[in-house]
Amino acid sequence: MVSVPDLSVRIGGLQMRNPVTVGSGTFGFGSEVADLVDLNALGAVTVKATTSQARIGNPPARIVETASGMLNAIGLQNGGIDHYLAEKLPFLRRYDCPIIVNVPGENPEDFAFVVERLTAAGGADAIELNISCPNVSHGLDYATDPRLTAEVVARCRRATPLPLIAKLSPNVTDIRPIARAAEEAGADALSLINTVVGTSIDAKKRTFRLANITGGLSGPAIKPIALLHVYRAAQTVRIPIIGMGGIMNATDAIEFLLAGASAVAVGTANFVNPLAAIEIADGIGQYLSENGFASVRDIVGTVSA
Amino acid sequence: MVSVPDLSVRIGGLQMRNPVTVGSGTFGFGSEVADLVDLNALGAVTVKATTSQARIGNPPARIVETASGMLNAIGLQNGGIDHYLAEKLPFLRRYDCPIIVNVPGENPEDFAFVVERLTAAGGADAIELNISCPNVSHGLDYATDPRLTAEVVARCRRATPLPLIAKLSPNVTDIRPIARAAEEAGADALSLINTVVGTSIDAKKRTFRLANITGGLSGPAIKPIALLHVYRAAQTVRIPIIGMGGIMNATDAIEFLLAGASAVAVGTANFVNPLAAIEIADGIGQYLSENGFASVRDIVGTVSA
Amino acid sequence: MIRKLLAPVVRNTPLSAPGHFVLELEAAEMAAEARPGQFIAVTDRTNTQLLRRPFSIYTADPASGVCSILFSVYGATTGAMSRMVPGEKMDIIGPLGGRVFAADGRPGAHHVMVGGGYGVPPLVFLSRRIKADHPEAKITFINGARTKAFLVGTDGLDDEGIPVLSCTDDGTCGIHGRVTVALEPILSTGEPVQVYTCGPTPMMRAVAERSIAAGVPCQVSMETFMPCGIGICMGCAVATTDGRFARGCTDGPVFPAHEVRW
Amino acid sequence: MIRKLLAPVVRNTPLSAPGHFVLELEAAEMAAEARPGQFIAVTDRTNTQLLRRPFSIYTADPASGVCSILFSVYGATTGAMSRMVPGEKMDIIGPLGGRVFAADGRPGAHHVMVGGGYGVPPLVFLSRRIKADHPEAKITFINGARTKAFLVGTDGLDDEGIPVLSCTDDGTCGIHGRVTVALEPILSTGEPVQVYTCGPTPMMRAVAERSIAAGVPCQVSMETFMPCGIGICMGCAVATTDGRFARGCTDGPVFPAHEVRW
Ligand SMILES: Cc1cc2nc3c(=O)[nH]c(=O)nc-3n(C[C@H](O)[C@H](O)[C@H](O)COP(=O)(O)OP(=O)(O)OC[C@H]3O[C@@H](n4cnc5c(N)ncnc54)[C@H](O)[C@@H]3O)c2cc1C
Ligand SMILES: Cc1cc2nc3c(=O)[nH]c(=O)nc-3n(C[C@H](O)[C@H](O)[C@H](O)COP(=O)(O)OP(=O)(O)OC[C@H]3O[C@@H](n4cnc5c(N)ncnc54)[C@H](O)[C@@H]3O)c2cc1C
Ligand SMILES: Cc1cc2nc3c(=O)[nH]c(=O)nc-3n(C[C@H](O)[C@H](O)[C@H](O)COP(=O)(O)O)c2cc1C
Ligand SMILES: Cc1cc2nc3c(=O)[nH]c(=O)nc-3n(C[C@H](O)[C@H](O)[C@H](O)COP(=O)(O)O)c2cc1C
Ligand code: FES
Ligand code: FES
Repeated sequence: MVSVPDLSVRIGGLQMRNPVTVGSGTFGFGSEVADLVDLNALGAVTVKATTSQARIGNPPARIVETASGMLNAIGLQNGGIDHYLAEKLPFLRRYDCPIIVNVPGENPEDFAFVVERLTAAGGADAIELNISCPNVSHGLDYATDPRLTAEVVARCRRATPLPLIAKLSPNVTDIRPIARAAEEAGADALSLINTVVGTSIDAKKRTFRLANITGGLSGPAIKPIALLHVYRAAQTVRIPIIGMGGIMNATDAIEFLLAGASAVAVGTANFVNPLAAIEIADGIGQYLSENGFASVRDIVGTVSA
Repeated sequence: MVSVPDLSVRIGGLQMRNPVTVGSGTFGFGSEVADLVDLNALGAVTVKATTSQARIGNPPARIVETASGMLNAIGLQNGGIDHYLAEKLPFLRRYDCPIIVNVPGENPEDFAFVVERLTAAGGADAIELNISCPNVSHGLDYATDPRLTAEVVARCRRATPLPLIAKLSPNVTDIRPIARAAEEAGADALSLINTVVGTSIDAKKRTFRLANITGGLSGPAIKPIALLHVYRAAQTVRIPIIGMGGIMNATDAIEFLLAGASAVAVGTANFVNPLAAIEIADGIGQYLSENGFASVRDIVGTVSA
Repeated sequence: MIRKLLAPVVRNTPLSAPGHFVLELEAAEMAAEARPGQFIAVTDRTNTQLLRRPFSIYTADPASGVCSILFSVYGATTGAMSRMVPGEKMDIIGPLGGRVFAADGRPGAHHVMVGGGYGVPPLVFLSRRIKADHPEAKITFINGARTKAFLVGTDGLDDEGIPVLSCTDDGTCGIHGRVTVALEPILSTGEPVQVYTCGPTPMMRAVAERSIAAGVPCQVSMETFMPCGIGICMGCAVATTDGRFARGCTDGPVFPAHEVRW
Repeated sequence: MIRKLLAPVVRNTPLSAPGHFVLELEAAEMAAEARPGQFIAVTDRTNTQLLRRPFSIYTADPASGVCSILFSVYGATTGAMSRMVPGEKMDIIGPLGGRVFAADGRPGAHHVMVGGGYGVPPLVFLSRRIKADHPEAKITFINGARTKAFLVGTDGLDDEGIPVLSCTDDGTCGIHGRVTVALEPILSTGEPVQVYTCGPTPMMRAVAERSIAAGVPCQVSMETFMPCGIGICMGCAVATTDGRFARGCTDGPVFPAHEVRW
């Protein structure tokens, strides 16, 4: 046994007290679960996608369960950037926990508009560019093309000094050129994976189960896919990676760290157990002491064949 | 209740007594399970990949279980085309069940060589071009590029009059241009999906679980991904589609038919229940009578929003 | 306050209706705080299913610290629940639900419950609460089912001064017909009626439309699929008349009938 | 012949070793046909796990039509198996295994079993078969474990004329040390010895190497992960000295020691 291991990590300029945050859209704005979860025990809170204008989202059904996973097609329902700054931010600022704001956009200017507002208003400690939401443009998005990825990241880079995290899509033939494009365009970090595009059909009714037809697959079912994308991205870029995709417990999280992620995000697991993220942070600490590591940074990317 | 429904389907020139075959590599060469399964009750037997030369395959571990799925990296172990014709074919020909031979290749000529041998020797009733195996070239394969897909299909088209089925990969940004390329190059049908590339890590040992590092994900976990690829491909091409990916029971199979597949293949399910394919064929018949359909062809592609 | 707990099973009682059970749990704080219309989110810890399943609170007794739910077996979660035995612990989150049933405060108000299937439990909880708070309150409970065998949850209410009007589609018990057959005459009595309804969507819609037409206030408890139950997934969207989507779990599950876009 | 069946549980007996059970199944044909070294593939029908898990046949009694397996609880499948009660049906495929143990036919052969952990059950089956076929046969059973508590499966063998040499790493029972400590002297007696081994790979490897060095024939039962057990997945690769990969399930599980590439 060694002394209490150091769980802190830096993601670009973002200092986190432990390597565990939550997946955007799976933890609301934090306030919803403050009864159950001590937000200060999180490495960071990543809030739901926030857009330039309010979005009402997709009609129901928006979520269906699948084998060891779920499909969602929320459609980025949110109150918009002004609503976030006025209604959500003040509550979060009562906590001493960094805030990562997830920002989708319809074009580079739209992204940059929200990024600038957030920066000017001190509404975020880091910004995650959601260039990979499969539910707004049927799964074909900025993060499926290196050029478009670079375009959005470069534009937002000019718009803020805050740490910029590019959230990548798994719905690509090869994630490596896209990861490289984001890095070269000035991203401070990458986060991956967003959901895997899929669908569900009701054989009895002979209809699609989701009003949106397609949805994003998340949960344990996609962990093997996510681990490989994270490993490949980590082999490709020098900037840190926030890994996610099916993390349900500390062992899952450690697998992502070993694959090359410097931090992890817990998504779908929050729906089953809102305490998952903090329990996972504890579990990582335990693993480190049991295996004699002084810092979580000592295991990042250390998986061997 | 209507009279016994017609389960027969045509896949290109291939006549099947029911729409259920097996996934290549998940049913051996049929002989292994002949004790348990009446091969004549299958719509067709799709045999393990057969290459120009024998392949010893990858070292163990080759398979690991994941949440509602499994990863495999067999590495196309097989005795080669001559061994197939001499040792495997005679047994299969004792049955009155069409044979689909799965053919991978290292280049168009290599594909064509096996296709020609099979054609000359009467070793197949249809040929499935495996241009999508994620375990031989690290998941980047012919079926990830429309041009390469067309090249292989066109070359094999010149090599045989037999029904040609192009087996497509899910590891692509958009399957539609690839499906179209295969059709335009002369494929009589498409089969999809092959496995989804992924990996698994042992947190305790800090190693990859597969000797090959990456493997192909199959089983219920990938069904939502497979259903969408099949739906999109069916919206794109006019040739019939053999749908597969996580089919465990008749309801799953019916979902693929509704999405636009004219037939289905049962893969991983064979490992749990070697009788799955014939039980599924029966289940489809039951569904048709219960819902008053005279033919399985009446439900193909009929899913509505 | 919302809590996540492993609640010991006190009793798991099969009902006469096939596949129906009343599961009693030891959960003191919840028994004290639960309000009619609230629910708990349950996970069968075998992990055959990923997401929790919501179940309305049927009884909550602050004295004994026992809460119960009434459920019927559909799939894996309810299947596992049906096999639970006293002493076993059930992994639950609750009490959940932001906006719940609000008892009509008007003097001489006639509280009319219209329930069907698993919509009955929360209404039983509500009517007993109202009766406890206002022993003189006038309450009528309309319970609808396909057939007699599936009329569950309302046993004993009559004796507690809560008259039950049963309606069956096949006439095997009580009124032969839909719940609206029993509801219509009450809506036109001119009394200060308040309708509270929970059950299958088509039933609730019919009840809501009849009530609105009669100018009678109506509260509906929307039972959409609820992946998280705590307001963080946005998966439980309920279409509202302002053209928006509300969260069934935290903005509901109870909505004024006129706010719901069917 | 390989069959897929729902076999009724006859008895499920916990052993003294923590987490160990002997599960007896009613499976007449299998009891009649099973040969030592064969196994069955089990699925816990809760579907928490996708693939079947292999378990060696421990006893097979054609008279009663009962087969049994001896298992220890690791994860979901063995966990579910440990909770099975008489009458419940277990979904199994078997008997599986192509090449099995071949009893040494040489006159005066000394059959030496070397087992550890879940490698013990098939060897107990084998030694009893040999004894039944050749009451005069000379058999020695070496059973190794970390500590006394985990020495399982060999109870009663001594009385049946099959002497058991126990070895424990911590010396809490029998010989203090590895199984090889008990094996070495036997290998050098000059008798016509045949070694049959099954257990953890490091143990089998040591036993195989010692036997080969002493020029003694040795059969090893490889227990690789077996996704299908029937020869169709190619996932159970065993590296062989001809540079190829054999299938553990149908080309094995038993291999001549000199064919295995460790
Ligand atoms: C707010 C709320 C309160 C609820 N309260 C109760 C309650 O008090 N008692 C109760 O018994 N149930 C209640 N339900 C419904 C309950 O959540 C479902 O019965 C439960 O999800 C079934 O889960 P399962 O895993 O057993 O079945 P699943 O595996 O989820 O479903 C199995 C099969 O049954 C079908 N199915 C599932 N649920 C239903 C349903 N509700 N109606 C018709 N078919 C269905 C599915 O489509 C599937 O085909 C409530 C639901 C909500 C949203
Ligand atoms: C041919 C063959 C014969 C076998 N015969 C027997 C037998 O007679 N009795 C018996 O008890 N087992 C036997 N086994 C092993 C048995 O198959 C495993 O114990 C079983 O797979 C455990 O399944 P599970 O779902 O309970 O655990 P899993 O969920 O598969 O594993 C749970 C955890 O335990 C670990 N684990 C799983 N299996 C083992 C193992 N064998 N050793 C160490 N750690 C493990 C896993 O890595 C995982 O971390 C045999 C295996 C083979 C290949
Ligand atoms: C209901 C739901 C809503 C989500 N909303 C967003 C979102 O608004 N922005 C985003 O970048 N990712 C969103 N995601 C993706 C998650 O942040 C995460 O990348 C993905 O779910 C994989 O992680 P998981 O398997 O742990 O859930 C959402 C996921 C779910 C399940
Ligand atoms: C162990 C294993 C081996 C496979 N081998 C092949 C192969 O040789 N050729 C091929 O085209 N597909 C191969 N596949 C892919 C399957 O045919 C099928 O496309 C895929 O597994 C998805 O179906 P499933 O989820 O029902 O298994 C293999 C799959 C598995 C699990
Ligand atoms: S159920 Fe998740 S927000 Fe309502
Ligand atoms: S276990 Fe599948 S081939 Fe051996």
